[in-house]
Amino acid sequence: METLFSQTTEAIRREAKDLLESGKVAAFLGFVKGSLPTVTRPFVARTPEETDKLVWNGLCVMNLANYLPGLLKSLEPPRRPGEPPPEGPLPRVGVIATGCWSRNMVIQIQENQMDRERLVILGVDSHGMIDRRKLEVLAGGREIQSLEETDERVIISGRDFKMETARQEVLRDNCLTCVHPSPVILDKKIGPTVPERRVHEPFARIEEIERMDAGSRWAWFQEEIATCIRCYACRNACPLCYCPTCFVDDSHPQWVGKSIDKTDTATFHILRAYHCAGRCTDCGACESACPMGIKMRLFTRKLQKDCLELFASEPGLDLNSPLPLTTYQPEDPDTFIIAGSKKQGTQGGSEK
Amino acid sequence: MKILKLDNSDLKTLLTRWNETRDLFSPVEGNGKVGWQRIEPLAFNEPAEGVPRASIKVFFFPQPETLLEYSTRSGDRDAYVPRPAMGKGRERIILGVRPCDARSVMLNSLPFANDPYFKVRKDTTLIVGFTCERPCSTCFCSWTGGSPMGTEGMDIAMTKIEGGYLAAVLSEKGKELLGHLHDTKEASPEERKQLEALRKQAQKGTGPAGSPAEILRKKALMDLYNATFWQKLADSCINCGACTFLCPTCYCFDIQDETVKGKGRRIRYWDSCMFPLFTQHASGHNPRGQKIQRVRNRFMHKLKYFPERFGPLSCVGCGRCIRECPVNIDIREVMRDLLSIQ
Amino acid sequence: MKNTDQKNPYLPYPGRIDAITIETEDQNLKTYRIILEKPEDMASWNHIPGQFAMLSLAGKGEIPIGIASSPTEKGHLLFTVNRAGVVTTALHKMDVGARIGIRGPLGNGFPVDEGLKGKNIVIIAGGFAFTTLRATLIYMLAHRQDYGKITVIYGARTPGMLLYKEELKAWSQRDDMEMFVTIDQDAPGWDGLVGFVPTIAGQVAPSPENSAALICGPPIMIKFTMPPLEKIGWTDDQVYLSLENRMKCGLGVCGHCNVGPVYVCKDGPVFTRAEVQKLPVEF
Amino acid sequence: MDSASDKDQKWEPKIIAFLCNWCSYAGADLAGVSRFQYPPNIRIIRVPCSGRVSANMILDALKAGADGILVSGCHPGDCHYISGNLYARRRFALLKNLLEFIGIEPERINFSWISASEGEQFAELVREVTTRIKTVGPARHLVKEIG
Repeated sequence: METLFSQTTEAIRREAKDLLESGKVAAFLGFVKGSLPTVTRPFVARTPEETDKLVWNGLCVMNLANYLPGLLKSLEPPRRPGEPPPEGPLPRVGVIATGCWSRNMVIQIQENQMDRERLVILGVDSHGMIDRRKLEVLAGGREIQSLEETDERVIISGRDFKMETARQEVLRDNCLTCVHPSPVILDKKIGPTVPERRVHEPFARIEEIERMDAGSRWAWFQEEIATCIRCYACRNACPLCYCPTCFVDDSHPQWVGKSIDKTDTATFHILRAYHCAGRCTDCGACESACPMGIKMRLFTRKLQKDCLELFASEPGLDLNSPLPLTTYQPEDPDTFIIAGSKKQGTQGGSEK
Repeated sequence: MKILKLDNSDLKTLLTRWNETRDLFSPVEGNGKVGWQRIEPLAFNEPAEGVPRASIKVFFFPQPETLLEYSTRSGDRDAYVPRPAMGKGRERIILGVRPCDARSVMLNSLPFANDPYFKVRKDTTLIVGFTCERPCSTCFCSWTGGSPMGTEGMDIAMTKIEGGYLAAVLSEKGKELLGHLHDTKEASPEERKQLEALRKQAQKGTGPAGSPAEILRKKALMDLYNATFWQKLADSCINCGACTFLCPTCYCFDIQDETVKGKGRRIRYWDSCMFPLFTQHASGHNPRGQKIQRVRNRFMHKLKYFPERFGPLSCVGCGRCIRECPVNIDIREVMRDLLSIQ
Repeated sequence: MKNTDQKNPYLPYPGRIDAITIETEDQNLKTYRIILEKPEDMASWNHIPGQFAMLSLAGKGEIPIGIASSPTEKGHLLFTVNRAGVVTTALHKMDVGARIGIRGPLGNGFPVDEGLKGKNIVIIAGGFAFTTLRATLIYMLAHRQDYGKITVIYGARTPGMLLYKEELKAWSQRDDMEMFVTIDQDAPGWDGLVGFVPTIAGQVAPSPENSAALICGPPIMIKFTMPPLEKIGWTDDQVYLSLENRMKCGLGVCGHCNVGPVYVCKDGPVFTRAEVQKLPVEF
Repeated sequence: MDSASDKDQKWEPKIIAFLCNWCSYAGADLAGVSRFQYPPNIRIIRVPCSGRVSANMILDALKAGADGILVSGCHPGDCHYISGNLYARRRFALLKNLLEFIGIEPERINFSWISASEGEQFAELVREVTTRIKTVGPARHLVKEIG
């Protein structure tokens, strides 16, 4: 059956093939079908023939921006540290970008992780991606052995069941609250435009947590991260995490202990989220990657809400506006500052 | 091998008795997350299809294991003199263990053969396994030398049949656990036949012909190492440790000292060859500085290096890495690719 | 508990720092003389030149360091330590008398009692990789009749970066061995050889007949030392190398130091070049 | 129970104070020189600028058992490095909110501006912060313990 996804898949294959055949790009970054019905596999096509395998569907949950700096670097001719790049343009990469991924690319460009000139971006408006954990819950613990997706419906089946649901019911939480489905930087648009969304209460879950008392919030936080195995899938799936040495690997001083420990796991999640402050585009790759189903997106989502409220800032919308933590305004909120007897302030920036 | 026929009430009685002197653990689902938890005897449910998300490695190779302890108070006479930390604790029974997980304990005891900590854990942990009636599509234990009806590593192996379970008694400890039932509940010849039939049926594997471990042992190391498909894997891989940490047979570890308020300990904790720091020298030089090298090492260790050293693959075919890999790297494909190299 | 304690491979022998020698002008290399606290531990300690041990600093961690003393030097152990990471930095701040744990000996060592016996020996070392070769040299000199001609080629960047300076002088005066000490570039006050180790090795190395070469040094030195040796007929199975990799357990379990199927900590650190050639380049 | 509450009664909070070298540290110095009394609960860490204080450091202090944190820098406009404290202000706003969000009591994490001439104000600030932290008791949440 022809769907928006199948049409987009065809268009992506065509464009990617053209790009590789014409030599405009050295590699094309997309997805291929996975070996399981609920997962796709990020894939680097290096020959025109390989583009026939590319797919586009609601299971493309990994943020492709994550691969770009490394892939671009791997295509450069090898050189020693400090040696200047060779004359002339460096090999380019073609890539698919949705709204959030393109915003991550903007941030990577702003943070000098890559050059815009080396990217050929095929922009696809996102219809929202599927949360396979929601599918698992729907299947009630039974193994999902096949999945079909139309523009509005998702059908899953297994050994002795078949179920159908509206796509909307199984979309990822971040896609449900996404307001910018369209890519902000692109070289060619693929597929139809999805209008900017109006989300009724985009931060409803965050506000719900904020309304709890400190003790309940701590209990929620502990429960949320209790099953963390410290595999760092959330970190490694994130296009914002590119430090050559991550803070978890610093040994002198060592910020975080490395085994499973209540404090160390908490510290890891706090600092990981905090490092994404003002940069996170809520692409949801962290949550999609987590093998334990931890909803660590809630931590970055809180920061996103605060950045919006305190600094009126949404990251990655524009190559020319600075990220919120790389700038300041003299009149930035400072009600949380207590200044001794001279200037009695109230506490807690977010407290009403 | 002695086989008993137990009905549900026998099982309940046993669990209640076991719980008096030992701690019971089983897979528990909560909040959409499945893990191994201490349970009350009557809370035990037959395990769900397939394997729980976490493997049982944590019982034998805890995260972390305290190796040594010491005082860090400068006034103490034995300050900074480490002593072994090896609490025996109560015996534990892990219930509902699938054949793949049980077999992983046997495989891990190969590298840990001389490890006193692993030994204590093994000596104080009993495994009551449940064989698989319905393997999942990601299960491939039969490729790796196991079987859905396998009993390796178990003290008792339960197989569900009409009206209860057939319990195969596999160790002295298993015999002890069954108490007087061991002598009074013997299965009938028909029931034994039924079990035999199930085992035979399970042997009809779907995997590659022959024994992959044996075939891969014989292949030339550098032919496998230099295969071209590794690049494709590295293209997709994000180099996280999800596969490693979920894997029942990944056993690499790091050792580190921790000191807090006058107390110090040397711990060993799970590490992953997927992390760049794993091999990085203090000088900054990194023998496996590239992603492709790290991805390759994990699979080569499981499928080539380990078999060369110990015989079997360091993989039990539980399929956890396949199911949970965020970018769908599938070890079965890697195995097929390696096997196809001439 | 007592019985298992002794077999616990993670429990270090308690020891104390007995003396510290600053070896190099940059002060980054110090030699620690260590005495095991229990006399019975010290008396029963035995190792093969080329083996290493874990220096264990409770509260900081452990590091694998080649044993610089020869088993023929009784009553103490020597370790020459380069300051690089957390543990070595802490060690460099420690004074004589401080507590230190020793876990070992670990690894295989040079085959001084088997493969090398009766052979002419060429020791080629660069920089601070001379440590276990010092142990080997002392051992061989103590069993001088077991070996043929002994030639030592040792180089460092500057005269001030040479290890064991007093001993170098003494060895060069012996007539039962040949000693070639070289520095990379000429320096004021230096009247010895000038040139890189590979160049010197090409000039002075003896014929490969009934000979073995033991080489320790930075990878680049090893790489460039091989062609001149090969040119005069040396083969890979005559050349012994000592590999280094990140290590944690030292017991061949933790997985950090593997080079393909071998563990440097357990199967090595000493390999013939022929063995190394069959492995992936992951060291 | 009794012994625990006894212990709590005797408890005095440990507060880690990150003070910028140019203003707040000098302010603390002035408080000392001028003999303004303030509670002995703070342990001062001198930093070049409030902008130098990272989330890592604050969490590290909590991990090591600090009951409360005070970060103090120059008043806006007075930063020795022109704008270090203004960048810091944005970061601290987010960090404080995030820590509160995951259940850390707001009283524990404190930020302030104190100039080199505000010795008296510094003493008053420490009194205030110490009182605030005393109301929430000893820190438990992010403190590392080993068995």
